[in-house]
Amino acid sequence: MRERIAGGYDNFVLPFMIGMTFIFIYLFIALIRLFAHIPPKDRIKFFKSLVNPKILYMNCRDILMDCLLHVKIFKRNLLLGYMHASIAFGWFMLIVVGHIEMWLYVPQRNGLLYYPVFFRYFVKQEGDLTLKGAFFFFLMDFFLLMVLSGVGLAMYKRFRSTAMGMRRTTKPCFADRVALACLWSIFPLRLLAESFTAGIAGGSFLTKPMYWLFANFLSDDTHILPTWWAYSTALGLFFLALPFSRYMHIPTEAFLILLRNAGLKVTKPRKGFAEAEIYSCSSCGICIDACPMNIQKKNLPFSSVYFIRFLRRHNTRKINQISDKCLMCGKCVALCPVGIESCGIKRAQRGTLYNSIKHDYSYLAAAHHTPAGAPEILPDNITPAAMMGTATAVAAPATEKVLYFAGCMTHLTTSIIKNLTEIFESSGTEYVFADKDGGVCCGRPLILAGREDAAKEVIAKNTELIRSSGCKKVVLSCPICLKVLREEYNLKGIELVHHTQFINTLLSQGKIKVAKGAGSMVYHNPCELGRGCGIYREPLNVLEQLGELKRAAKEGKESICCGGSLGSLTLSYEDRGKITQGSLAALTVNNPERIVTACPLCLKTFSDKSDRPVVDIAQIVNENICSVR
Amino acid sequence: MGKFGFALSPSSRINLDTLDNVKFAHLIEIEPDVLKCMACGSCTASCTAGKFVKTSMRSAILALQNGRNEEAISLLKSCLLCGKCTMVCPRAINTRHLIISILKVYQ
Amino acid sequence: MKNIVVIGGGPSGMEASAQLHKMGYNVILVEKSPALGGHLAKWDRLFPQGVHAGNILEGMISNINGVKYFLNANVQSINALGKSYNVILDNGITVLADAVLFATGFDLFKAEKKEEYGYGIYEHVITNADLENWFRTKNDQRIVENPKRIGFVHCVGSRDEKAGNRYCSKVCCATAVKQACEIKQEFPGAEVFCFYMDLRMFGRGYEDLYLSAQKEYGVRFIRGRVSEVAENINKELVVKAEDTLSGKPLKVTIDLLVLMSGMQNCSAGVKVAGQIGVAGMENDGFFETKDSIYSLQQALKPGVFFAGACTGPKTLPDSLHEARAAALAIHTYLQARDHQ
Amino acid sequence: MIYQGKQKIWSDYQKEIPDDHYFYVRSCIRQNLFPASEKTFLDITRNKLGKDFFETEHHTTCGGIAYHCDTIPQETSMTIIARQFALMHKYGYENYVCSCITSFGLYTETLETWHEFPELEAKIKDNLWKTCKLEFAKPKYLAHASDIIYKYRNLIAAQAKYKLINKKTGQPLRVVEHIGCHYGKMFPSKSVGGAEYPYVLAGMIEAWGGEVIDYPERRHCCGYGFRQYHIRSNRGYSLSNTHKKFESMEPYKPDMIITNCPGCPYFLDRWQYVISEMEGKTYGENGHGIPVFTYEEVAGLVMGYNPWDLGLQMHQVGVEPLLEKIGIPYDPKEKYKGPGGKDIGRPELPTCGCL
Repeated sequence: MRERIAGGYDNFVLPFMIGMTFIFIYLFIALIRLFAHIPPKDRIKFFKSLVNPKILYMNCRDILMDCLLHVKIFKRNLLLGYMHASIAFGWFMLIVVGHIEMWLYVPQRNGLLYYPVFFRYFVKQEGDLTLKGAFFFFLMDFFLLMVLSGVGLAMYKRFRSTAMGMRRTTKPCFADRVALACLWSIFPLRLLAESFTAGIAGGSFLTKPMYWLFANFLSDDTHILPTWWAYSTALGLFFLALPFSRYMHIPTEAFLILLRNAGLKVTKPRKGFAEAEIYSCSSCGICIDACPMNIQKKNLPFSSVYFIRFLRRHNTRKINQISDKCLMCGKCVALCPVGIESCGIKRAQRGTLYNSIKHDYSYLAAAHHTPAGAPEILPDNITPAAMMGTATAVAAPATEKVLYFAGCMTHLTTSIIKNLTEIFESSGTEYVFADKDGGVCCGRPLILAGREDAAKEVIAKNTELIRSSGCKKVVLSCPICLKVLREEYNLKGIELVHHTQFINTLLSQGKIKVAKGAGSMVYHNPCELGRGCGIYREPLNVLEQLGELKRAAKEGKESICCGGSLGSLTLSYEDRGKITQGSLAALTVNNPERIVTACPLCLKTFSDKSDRPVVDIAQIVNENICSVR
Repeated sequence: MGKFGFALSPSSRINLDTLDNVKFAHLIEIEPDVLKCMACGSCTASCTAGKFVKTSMRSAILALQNGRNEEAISLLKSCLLCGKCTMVCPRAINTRHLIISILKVYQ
Repeated sequence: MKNIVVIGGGPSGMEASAQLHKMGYNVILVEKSPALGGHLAKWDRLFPQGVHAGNILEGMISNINGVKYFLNANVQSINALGKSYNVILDNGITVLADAVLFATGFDLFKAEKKEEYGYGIYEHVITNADLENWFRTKNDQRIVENPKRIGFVHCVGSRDEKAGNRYCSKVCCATAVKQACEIKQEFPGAEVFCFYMDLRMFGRGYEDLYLSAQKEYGVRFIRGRVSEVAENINKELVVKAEDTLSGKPLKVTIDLLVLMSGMQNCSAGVKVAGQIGVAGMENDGFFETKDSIYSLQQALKPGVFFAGACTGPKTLPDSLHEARAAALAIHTYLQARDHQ
Repeated sequence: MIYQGKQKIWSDYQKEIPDDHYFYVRSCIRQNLFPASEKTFLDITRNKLGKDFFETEHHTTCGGIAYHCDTIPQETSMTIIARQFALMHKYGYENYVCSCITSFGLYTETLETWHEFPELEAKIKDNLWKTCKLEFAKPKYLAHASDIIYKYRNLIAAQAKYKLINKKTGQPLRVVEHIGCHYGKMFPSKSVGGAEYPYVLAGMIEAWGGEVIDYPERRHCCGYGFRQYHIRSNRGYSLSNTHKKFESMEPYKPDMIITNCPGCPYFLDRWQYVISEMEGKTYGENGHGIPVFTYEEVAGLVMGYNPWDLGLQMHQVGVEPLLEKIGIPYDPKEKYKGPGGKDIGRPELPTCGCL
């Protein structure tokens, strides 16, 4: 194998080089801009992470698994996974192997960007095929075939997306269409170009037969150069369209993995980390099917993928419209193959709108928890002042009692409070009822509405109240409270559990025993409990001991929001009703007698629309307690 | 008070003739649910913040309709957005968004 | 063939006549005015869906084909004759009736009695009936072009001891809300206010009407009875009420005020019934029925029956149900009488 | 305003007013504030119209202000009233006429109460005998003095020298009529024209050539309101009510105000001065106030009485511009001269058109 074209240059590489130069300059500027918007503290964190071996390992693994092999998509649908992986991994390998060939055969051309891309044009095969040569020829044809098969599947998906497990796909924009046309033509053109030159430069199982085939009816070599021109032009155009198309995710995604592994979070809705997320979106459209709102076709334009597209286009009106409407159920985030935290971006966007709203929570200074009636449950040395949470309050001495924090919404579902307190008594759990007479909101609703500053005051107050109780364990009934207490409160040393977890522990410790008499049921996993707090196993564990647990159409992290979510600001009651019905339909596919949930909001929302009883896990447990202690 | 030791007392009357509806029209555009209130008072009765300080969605809507914008703000600025009122409203008013919108439009 | 005299040619009179005629009775329908239809003939559209009153009336009139009816006719005298009633009309006709049905309906409360509202005194105060007339004819000098503000006063002459009517007239709330929407259709730029004490939207579809008045038409509901109305120098009306929800007095200047006159028992009907000892109840003036639950169509006197608003305020469907029930009650009564 | 509509209401509130032979009782505060009004009333009725109006020095206050201020119980005021009626009976009269609106309201209320609660009447009868040894009696007719002038309005018009007409333009004067609250608001049927559109003063204005103007706040109280004015810290509220009335009548440009109550002319007159001091605002022409009269004063004016004999110099708002408008001659030098040419002093701060 040696150089065929003296000087290693031909004019047809120009389109490619223009595209390549453009994209390098573009990415370089974008990178600088992005870093400029990352808070300095985060920037330092990022650079430190690059030398941390543990994170380095994570980065490599994630880039391989997510960017190249698309493992997440594989898990979802094999064909869809293969489609993504074949193009990404195949292309990547073509580049790698191309470079290796160059290094091996024409090391003098090292550093020429275009050379490995158009390698087959510039070289010619001399003498007999060596084993080494045959190996590379084979690899190159193999990966080209792999990519081509992926492209073929992609074309097929355009027409029949359901075959790949997708009911709905994203509507491409103009730049997407241009880039897509280029992308689809790049590899067939490369196949043609390499096939035409296979007589000179050699080839393997794919290109050689193609060469012979064409040689039958193509008399001369005049078609070779135009084909290479076409190939180069397709590549060049693709690079030019790249920043304006969904394919920008190709360079960005890997970078996002680095940022994410460094522990960075969204601070601004459009700049910095968020920008990396925005450009990492491949517009694959998995979030469209994931979104519970899309039970109604009219809500399709409110899917996360379009939210991100409008963010890229700076369309503020649409951005606000979508971010206000989103339920924040987190399902699109859970299913996103790139792991884009679109809910976080939406929250940040709401912050730009609502964080400046003035509030007056000065009354909180006088707020105090009213422990369950009897004064004897107060430890002797806690002064009323301490309970009042006034300035003189000091952390009370530790107590063995658990603190029960029902939360605002739970006060609308008295069945939860009644059953859970009975379970406390049955199991001999001593507890202090923090908000028996109503308490202070946990702050999560404010955070969800983008009012972080207001939330801070509420959080500070509640932290003080919880700490002043002296309890080392807080049991919560509302997953909304649980999530914010875990994530935003500084309650080090205090264990925070949802009542599903608490009941599970009671059962495993044998403090209560239950009979398997609850009949058949299905479990609805509340958004904030499952996707929000990662609590999936405990409720199922409890319910399995109570009766026949039926499957729902969507479970676990794919559980469908009940429609009552506090996350959405503008979704109408009618539209919420449709979501509730959709969610109920998914829950009742196997016709359970009852629906069990573990969130007061879900309980109340479902109860209004369900054709069968909806109960909280605390109730179904309490009903089936057969012996105590 | 001047030399008389008394003065004209300000009218406590609601004067709809002098009402400026521009902001209210804007509010309706953002959150049309404001028109649906039938003043049942469920929101006020269930209010989390209302336990500590007078907080009332119903009174705030009425205050806006009567041109008492300051009063409306003072009735809502204590709101914690917990959403209980949304759950209890018989007219299914999107109270949280309405509250945010009122605070935003009138502040 | 048995004779039945039906007094009153409004919806319930017509419906009962049609039903009795179908059963094979000889029905004589007496109407004091020159046309059939009663108040329905003066109405434009009906709540809650806004069905055209004219269409309903046409259907009713075509239904009474074959019934003998006299227009411009009054009952001159009526007296019991054994088990029958001798009815003499002022057009010279005499009927020996086996049963008499009072479908005399209602009079609208005379709004001028509520002097403080200035009906007949201020130029732009009208009643619900006037407004319906305007909807039909678009002819009323009192309704200015493009009014900026329009007010509706609920409970005019209803729930009012001073006006002598303690009862609720049942239909005015729904009528007011319907008319508020309709006038908003006519004048989309106008602000519309409804002054109410309680909103009694009890029927099917009525609450929807109320919600749509709020949501679609932006009608402003003010919970407070109008205390007084005055005219200013521009002939606009200065309306005063308490906004009871705020606990503050309220003033608004408007261009048109519509008074929702309530229902009273028909005075002409009361006069006729008095001749055979059938009288209105002391508390509300409507005719006394045999009982208050089961026998609403029977009078205390045998052979005398009621249908429609003469026994209390009723909606149009209520009155039609009663008319059919009355026809059946008369039939049952006459059959039982024959068996004896 | 549709005049025919009002006429229909007036026809519903026709009050029977006897033509002659009255027992007349004066008003406590009118005797002080508008002393010439009652004198003029008696002069017109007795001397100009030749009617029999009897009064006795033995009659006292009706106790109305004390009653409305909750300082005496109802039974006390009723016994005082029973005594007045007994005096009337004693002197052989059965038609009772009072000069004061508060009294008129209280008399009407008392008579109605006795009618509804005969046992109370019996008790008062007993009280009267125990305290005064007088025979209990009730008037056959009860009238307010303005009812009498209303009744005689056409007789007065027949003898009138002047009409309520602007001499220069020939146009009728625009007159605001203000009725005391206790005249018709409590018992509309006992008033001429009812409570919503009272006719008692409107009838006089029409008969004497003026034009009644109707303004949105015509029903509103003058602002006196007993407890409001009597307590100094509440006076701002009293003033605000008067202010509201003037703001409401201002666009109609009234030439004068006629009242039939003791308090109203006083407050409508004096508060104009206070408002002009506080707010710098006057409601009449050329920076003057709007002159306020009692109906007797107006009757006297049209009949040609000397304005200073009618006590018009006691008004806060000067009456001279109005006198000139009507064409009534007056001697400015005589204004502050009392009986026998004695100087009665001058206002210290002549504002608000006080000449």
